[in-house]
Formats: sequence, C-alpha cells, structure tokens
Amino acid sequence: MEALEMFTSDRNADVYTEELKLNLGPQHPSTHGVLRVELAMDGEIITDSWCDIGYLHRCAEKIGENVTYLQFTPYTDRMDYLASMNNNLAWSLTVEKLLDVEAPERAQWIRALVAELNRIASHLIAFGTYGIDLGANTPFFYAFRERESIMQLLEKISGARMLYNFIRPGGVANDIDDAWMDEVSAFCDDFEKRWVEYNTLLTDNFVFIQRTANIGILTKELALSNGCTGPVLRASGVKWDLRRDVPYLEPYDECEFDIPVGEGTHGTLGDCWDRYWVRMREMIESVRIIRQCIEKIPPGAHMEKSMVKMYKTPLKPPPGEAYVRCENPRGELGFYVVSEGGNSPIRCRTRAPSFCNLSVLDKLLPGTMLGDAVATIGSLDIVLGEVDR
Amino acid sequence: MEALIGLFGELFGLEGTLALSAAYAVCIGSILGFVTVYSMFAIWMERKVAAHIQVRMGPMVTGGWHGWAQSVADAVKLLFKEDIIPTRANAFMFWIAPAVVFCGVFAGLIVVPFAVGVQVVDLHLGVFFIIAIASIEVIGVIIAGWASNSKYSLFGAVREAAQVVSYEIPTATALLVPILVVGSFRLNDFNTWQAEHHWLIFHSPWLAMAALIFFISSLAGCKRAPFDLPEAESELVSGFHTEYSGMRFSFFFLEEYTSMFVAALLTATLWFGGFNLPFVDSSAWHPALAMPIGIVVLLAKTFFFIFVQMWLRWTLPRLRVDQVMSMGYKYLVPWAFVALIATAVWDYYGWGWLPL
Amino acid sequence: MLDFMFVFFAAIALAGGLVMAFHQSIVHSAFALVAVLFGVAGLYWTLGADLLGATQILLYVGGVTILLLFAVMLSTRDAGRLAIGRYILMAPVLGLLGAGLLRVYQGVIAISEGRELTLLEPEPTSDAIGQLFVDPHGFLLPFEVLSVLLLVVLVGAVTVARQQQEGTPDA
Amino acid sequence: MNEAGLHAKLGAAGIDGIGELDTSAKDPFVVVEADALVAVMTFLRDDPDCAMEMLHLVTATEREACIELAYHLCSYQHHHSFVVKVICPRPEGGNHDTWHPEVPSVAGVFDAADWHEREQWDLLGVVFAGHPDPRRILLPEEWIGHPLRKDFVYPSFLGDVPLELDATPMYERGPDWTPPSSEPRPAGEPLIQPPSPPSDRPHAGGQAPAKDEAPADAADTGKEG
Repeated sequence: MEALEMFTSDRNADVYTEELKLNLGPQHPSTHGVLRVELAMDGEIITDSWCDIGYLHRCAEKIGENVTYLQFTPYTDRMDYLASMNNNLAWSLTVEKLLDVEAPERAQWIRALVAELNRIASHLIAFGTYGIDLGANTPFFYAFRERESIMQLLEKISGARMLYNFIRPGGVANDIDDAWMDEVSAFCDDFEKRWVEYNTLLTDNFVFIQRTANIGILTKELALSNGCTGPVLRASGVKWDLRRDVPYLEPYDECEFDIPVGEGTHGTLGDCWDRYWVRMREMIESVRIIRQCIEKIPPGAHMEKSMVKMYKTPLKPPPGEAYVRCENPRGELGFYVVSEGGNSPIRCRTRAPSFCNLSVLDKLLPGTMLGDAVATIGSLDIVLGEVDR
Repeated sequence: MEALIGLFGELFGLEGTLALSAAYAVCIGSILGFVTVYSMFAIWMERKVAAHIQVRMGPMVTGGWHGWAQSVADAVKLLFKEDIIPTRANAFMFWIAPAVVFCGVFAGLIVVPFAVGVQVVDLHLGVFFIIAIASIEVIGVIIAGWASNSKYSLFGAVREAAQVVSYEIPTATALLVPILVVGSFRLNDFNTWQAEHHWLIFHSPWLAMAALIFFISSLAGCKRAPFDLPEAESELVSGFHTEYSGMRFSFFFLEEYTSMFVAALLTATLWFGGFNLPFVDSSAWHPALAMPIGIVVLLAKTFFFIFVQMWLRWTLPRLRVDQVMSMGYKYLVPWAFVALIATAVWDYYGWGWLPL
Repeated sequence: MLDFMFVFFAAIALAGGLVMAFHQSIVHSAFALVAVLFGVAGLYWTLGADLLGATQILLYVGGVTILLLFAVMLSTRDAGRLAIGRYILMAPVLGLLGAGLLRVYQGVIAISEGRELTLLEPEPTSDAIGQLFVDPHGFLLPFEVLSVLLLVVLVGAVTVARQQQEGTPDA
Repeated sequence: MNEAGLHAKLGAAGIDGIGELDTSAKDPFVVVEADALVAVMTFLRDDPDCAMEMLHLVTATEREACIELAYHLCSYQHHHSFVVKVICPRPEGGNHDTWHPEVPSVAGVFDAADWHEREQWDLLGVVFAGHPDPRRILLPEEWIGHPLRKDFVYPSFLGDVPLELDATPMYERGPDWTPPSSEPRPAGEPLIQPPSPPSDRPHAGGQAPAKDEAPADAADTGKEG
C-alpha cells in the first residue's frame, strides 16, 4: 500500500493520469476461467479492484437437493474438475458420516493413493498455468506431459480421464491390482527426476523470481481471517494440513510426510513465490505418500458390504447433519449436508476452497501493477468451477 | 542498384529517370517478396523451435515434410478472413496503422548489404538510417492502439511507446561502439573492415559487451520475449493488435518478424563479420562465387541470431513493465556508455585483446 | 525524379500541416504533426541533407511526437477537442507572426531566384557535423542547450493537457 | 478442548442468549440468539483458550419451521472446531417473496463471512444486517427471488428470451419455429419476472398447495424428491 501512495498521482493536482476502469475477464487468457475482476487503474498501477464471480454458476447446491446421495457424486467431480478424486472423497466421507459407516481399510488406502495422484496432477496444472501467466509457455507442456501419465493411470482404474466418479460412499468403485501399482511406482521414479527439471526451468529462473517474489503478499492474519486454506495458507507460514492434523483417512495417520510451509525465501513471507514453492514441494510429499501407500496397502474388500446392499435402494440417512472437510489440492473442501430422512438432502452446502481463497484477491491487488495482478490470481490457483459451483 | 540500372539500359533501352524508377520498383518488389517469404519461413521456424523446446512436434501435416506449408496455409487463411473494423474504432487511423508499422521496418532493409554488390542503396548513413526509420514503427503502434478504441490496445500502445523509446537509447549507444572502431556508418565498411582485420566481437571486451547490450535491447525493440510487454497475451490479451484481424493483423506479424531479421542482421554484420567467412579470405574471389556464398553466410549468421531470439522467447518468463524500464535505464544505458567511452580509450592506446 | 519526390514530400508536409491546424481532436493533430515532420525529413533527403533528415526522423518522429502523444493521450479526458474560440484572442499576435514569416519566405524566394533545382548526390555530412560539435569554438554550447528540447516538449504537452482540463467543466 | 468445554467457556463469558449444547448431533452445536451472535463470534475468536481463527462456513438451511444458520468455526492452534447456530423461525405464511429473515452480519469479525453471507443472501434470501457489501454474488443483480428456497419457481422468461426449462429443445425446433408468445415487457418492469403472486404459493412446509397452479412442480422438487 505504500507503493500505492508513492506512485499514484494526486487526484487534486492540476494534471493527473485519468483513472481507467479495466475489465479483466470474464473472457481473458489469465483469469483461469470466467472470473471477472474490475480494476481501477492509474497508469499501470491498480488502485482498486472488485471481484465478480458467478459466470459458471451451475446450481450444484440446488441439484444436490434434488438428486439422491449417490447420484450427487458425479456432480462433485465437476466442481474442482482438476481434482475430481479429492472431491469424490470429501463427498463420500460426508455421506458415510451421515450413515455412520466407515470404508474398509483397503478402500481407505486406495483412496489416499488416488487422491495423492490427483493432487500431483492438480498441482502440475497450477505449475504449468502459472508459467503461462508469467509469459513462460514451455513449463506448461512439461507439466502436461506428466499429467497425461497420471490421467492414463487413473483411467485404467476408473475408466475416465478427468471426472472419475471413482470414490463412492462406502469405498471405491474398483479394486486395484499389483501391476497397476508397479506402474504408479515407475511414474513416481520418473516424476522425481522431472521435478528437478521443473525447478531448473522455472523455479530458480531469475526473471521468474523477480516477477513473483514480494508480490501479492498475504499475511498470516489476513489469510486466517479470510478463511484461506491449503497451499495459500501454508505459504503464509501456518503449518496446518488436515491430512496431518485431523487425519481423515488411515494412511495419513500412518504415512510419513512433511508439511511444506512458506519460508519467505525471496524476501517476504506469503508472497506469490512462496505459494508456488509450497505447491511444488507438496508434489514431492505426495510422491512420498504414494510410495508408502503402495508399500503398506493391506488386502481386503474395496467396498463396505452393508453399503452394497444399500445401493439397491436410494440411500436414506437418518435425520441429522454432517460437516466433513478434506485437504484438497486447493485447500479445505467441506461438505455440509443436512438430511431429514429423505432420499436426498434438504441442504447440500459446499465449502469450496477456491471460493475462500479468491475472496482475498481484492485485498491483495491494490497497489500492485497489472502484471502483478495476473501473477497474484495465478498464485491463488483458483478453479472457477469450484468458486461458482 | 547501379548494376540493375545498367541492365535495364541494355535490355530495354531505358535511361535516366525511367531506368531509375524501374530499378527501384524491382528492388522494392524483391525486398517485399523476400520479406514475405522470410516471414513465412520464420513463423514456421518459430513454431518448430517452440515445439521442440516444448517436447512436441509442431506442425507436421500441412504440405507433407514437417508441415512446411503451414505458414502458406496460414497466410491464405489470413488473406480470406474478414477484415473487421470495430464499430467505435477510428476507421481511417485503424486502417492506416498496419501500413505505417510495416513501412518503418521495411524501409530499413534497403540499405542492408546481403553480399558484395547485393544492396539497394549503399547509403553512407546505413546504420543510422535503419535506427531512424525503424522509429516510425512506434508511431504506427500508437495509432493502432489508440484507434482500436479498446483499453487493452491502448495499454499495449502506451507500453510500446515507453519501451521502444527508452530502448532506443541503449540500442543506438551500443551501435556507436563498433561505429567508433570502424569510423563509418556505412554497412559495407563494416564488412570490408572485418574482412581486413578481424571480427569486431573479438576486438575488445567492450565490443563484446556492446554486442550483448545491443542484442538485449534489440529484443525489446522487436517486442520479443522477455520484453513482449506491448502484446503480453496473459496480461493484455494481445496488446495493441487485439482488435485486428485478417490481413491487417498479419502486417503486424510481418513487422515483428522483419524487425527480428533486421536486429539479427545488424548483430551479424556489425559484430560477427557480416558476409565474411571465418578464417577464409574471400576478398579475392570472383563476384559470381563470392556473392552466393556471402548471401548464404550472412543469412546463416542472421538465422542463428533469430534462433537465439526464439530460444529466449520460449524459455524465459516475461518481465514486468517497470522491470523492463529499470533494466533499460539502470543497467543497459550506463553500461552502453561505459562501453563507448572504454572503447574510445582502448582504441586510442591501441590495446589488443585476443591474439588477433 | 527530383520534382516528383519534392512534390510528394511537400504534399505530405502541407496536408499534415493543414490537418494539424484544423482538426478538432488533439490526438489527430498530434498524428498529423508526425506527417508534417516526416514530410520535412523527406525534403531534407531530396535536398541532400541526409544526416539532417535521418536525425529529424529519429528525434522528432521517433522521440518528440511520441512523448507528446504520450502526455496528450494519457492526461486528457476523451482525448478531447480544442476550444478554438479561446484562441481567437491570440489572433493579432498570430497574424503578426504570419506576416513576419511571409516576409522571410519572400527573402528566401528572392535568394533562390534564377537557380535551378538539381538532384544533389548525398554528401557524407556526418564527419563535418561531428567535428563542429566537439570543436570548442564550434557548436558545443548550442548543442548542449538544444538537448533540453525533450524536456521542453514534455512540459509543453503537459501544459496543453492542463488547459484542456480547465476547459472541460467537470475537470 | 472438546465442544463441551468450549460451550462451558462460552457460558462463562457472560453473554446473554446462549442455548444448550446439542450433543446428539454428529457435530455438536450450540444455538444462540441472533442478538448475541456477534458477541459470541468475537469471544470465540479472541479468547485464548478458544482461539477460533477461522470461520469456515456460513450456511443457511431452510427447514419447515425455520431458516437455520450454521457457522462452522475452527482453530488451528488447538485443533478443535465448533458449530454455532442461529434459528430464524418462519412467521405465519412466510414464504419466498415476503420473508427475509434478518441476522447480524459477522463480516466485521471474520473477513471470510463477507462472501459467504453474500452467497446466503443471494441463494436463500437471508438478510445480514450491517453487511459492508450486501449485493448478490453469484446471480445477476437484477435476478428476482432466491433459488435455494424450496418454493422458488424458475422463471420461464428472461425478458423475451425463453429460459431453458420451458423452451423447446433446439433439435425439435423446425424451420418455422417461433418462440412462444409472451407479453412484451412493460417499461420499468424488472428483467426477470417474479414467479407468481406470493399469496398463491405455499412455502416448502409440505402443506397442500392452495391452488392447482404452476407451483405444484416447484414444491415437488423439495425434500419429497
């Protein structure tokens, strides 16, 4: 904000630069979808900004009140379409909590495995598109190469490339076999080498650091007050990860992994570079979890028997409500479901991580430049399908 | 040029003004043809370079061998596309801007010596002329941005104006360094000097520095990444040519690739020996042999630098607008002046550097 | 050839000058100024003063007018319109100036009476000009003074823009 | 600290209007009076033993007798979470168009509440008194009605454009298809017509529709479905 006062021209002066209202989006290459940000510009400097969302509103919560619990699972795929597995997982856990059932042990390990795979895929997109936002087009293609392998792996077990509908209330749709797990470990070996390549290409690039360090600084207080979660919160120095602090799956309790937090490597804690770097290191932590999952996965059923029976008629959870949150790639996804005993819930509320992370944008932008706005939006890593639902 | 006039005189009996006009027409036509063909090739090359840097293949289908006809197909498409003029745009200005932009760079090519005798005008002001005439391009970009009546275009135009005007200073100062050594503006003198002595890049460390400064600031002048602020597509959609379509849009493309060519060619001519081969003295060769070899050598050097420009573009992120400015004013300008003064001192005392 | 070039560039300069003087929009006027300067540079070229012509383009077309456009485009509301009425008061002064200029032209015409236009081979003038610049008894001081020009242009552009804003009621 | 401890702590804070802890629910919650909400939130945030740094979610749920607001809070320091609820009872005949339950906004306590409350106003028509920016967030400003209400009827026309629910599918439109006739919108009328007069429509309580008109469809989409 100091920069704002220093550089913007005095409105009462004789000669000043005209204030320019710039519509960034909804059709703009770097708003990651159909976000619209109205910017008041003084030359290149943003003096004020207003976020406008809702262009992708698909009434998911209303749909949730009109379909059965099981039928809503595919709709969760379409919220954060880059991390469908994690969305399925959160929804399944919510329904299981309503029904008071728990998935079998093997299903939990499979869930953790595919969720972590999908987390890597999602972070790869974040990494690639962030490069594009800053004008480096090449990392995007490298990221997509690795994401393609993940999509092929997940396609083998679920039959779908992006919207899986694989994790369901009571377990997972299909069991996995050893051959598939061998492929996953081969991918992990490959990915760790590629990860080093990404860092030489983008992370340690001087221009990249210049563009991202000390830009869009999100303080710890602001992040907490605005309900930011996930990498955005951790980059501000809060060591909080539901997987470690409130383990919602058994593997997260038993596996060893670190929680990367922002360290302010290039100046300020909570800048764009920190958010980027937290994501990058999370990918490596996910690889660690995947390796341990493959090693420790127990035999057994992949679906709760009682649930299979229940699938024949629509699920009818007893009246009550459940709120479950899961650590998604973009933050904590929560489902708050209220049942009154019918076939479908009477309220199906989604706490979308991108929605909360985006709400901080209006506070980060004033005082930065137009190029920084793009860098900041990119570093929050939003998915508009989730923001608007 | 003189050769052409003589040729017309012999073949068609043209004399005086008529022969001069005819010769000019032929020269301009051939340069225009060269620019078009070169741009198509450069665009294809850019795609291939980008693709191979990005672990993919690029165009592979059109035309058969590695999609060589992709640019031709694109050009045909652009020709037949509707030429849209936005309703609220200033139609005349919108219409004239691509032409102004293209003229500036295009005019610079008439003083370029491609080989011994292959040159339209052997102007004694050669280098200065190229720099001067290229600055017209900025006016065209500003007109384009202003006439489009779009805020993104205006942003692009203002960025272009600020950037190119600022980077003209280090560009021109860096160019003065070899000019100081050779003592001439004439591009041909650089070729002969380097044929007689050595390549100027090896003359002294200051000349190498000047070459680096010139290359960096010429990137900014051509609006190439990492200085492609005026058309930064992730910030300004397409910058000053956001509202353009069809043939007019392609003029901006031609301009960009032609100015890349001019910048690379200046680097090759001023510092890297022009059309001279390394270690080979070609001055005694017969013109019929020296000319094609000279053209090939110069184009090879030029395309190497064009390749470097593309390489940088597909590797580096884009700088921010204030960083571009501070880079120009805080680093390039002072160091260009240092190189200039140091070269003057260096040459005054007649020091050598590499054993040449 | 020379006649053709002379007429061509003179026409550009004249047309640009007329547009510049009479167009309502100040941005158009600025663009027309570019045409004037370019036409004059062309005239220099046809008359053999190539360094002058190139400098004219580099400095005036590439530098000064861009600075001017910059200031005008950025700081005027809707790239505004000139209130011609305000300048009527200055008419006597302008008239006197015009008369003085006409007298100068008359003198120029008298000098060139009877001379014939010939195509001059561009002579390398850069050496001589360079010598004059660094010679302490030459033009070193005027040269340095002239370098304040860009600053003057910027101040002038800001002044024009400021008058515009005072002219608009809600500024 | 568990929920019981938090509730005890809250009870000792001396704020009026704090109800009992409902431990039968899966996530135990406490119901507070609307007037006490801001004080409760501030206390939960500032008390070092509670230290609820984050407001996770604001949810409005329309039930038969009330609209119920749930505030999900959690603490990173202490790894505990808590649910605070506010009940807005439905007045006699309260329904879609006439009833906008009002609760104080907590956007001054947690910035996160800003967008969540705007969304609840947008979709469920809950008024948050003192909200700094009480606009719709997802739907267009000129939208009429709050779509997550059980008795919401989807408008069939947006101006002159038939909306998809009633429109003929594209593949069934022949060459001489004309849009269904609609009255031209009188000047000054809002863009989107309100569903039907409020008195004609039942609320979501499952009572029999007062008249056999269009709202029957909408009522079906409620919790019976």
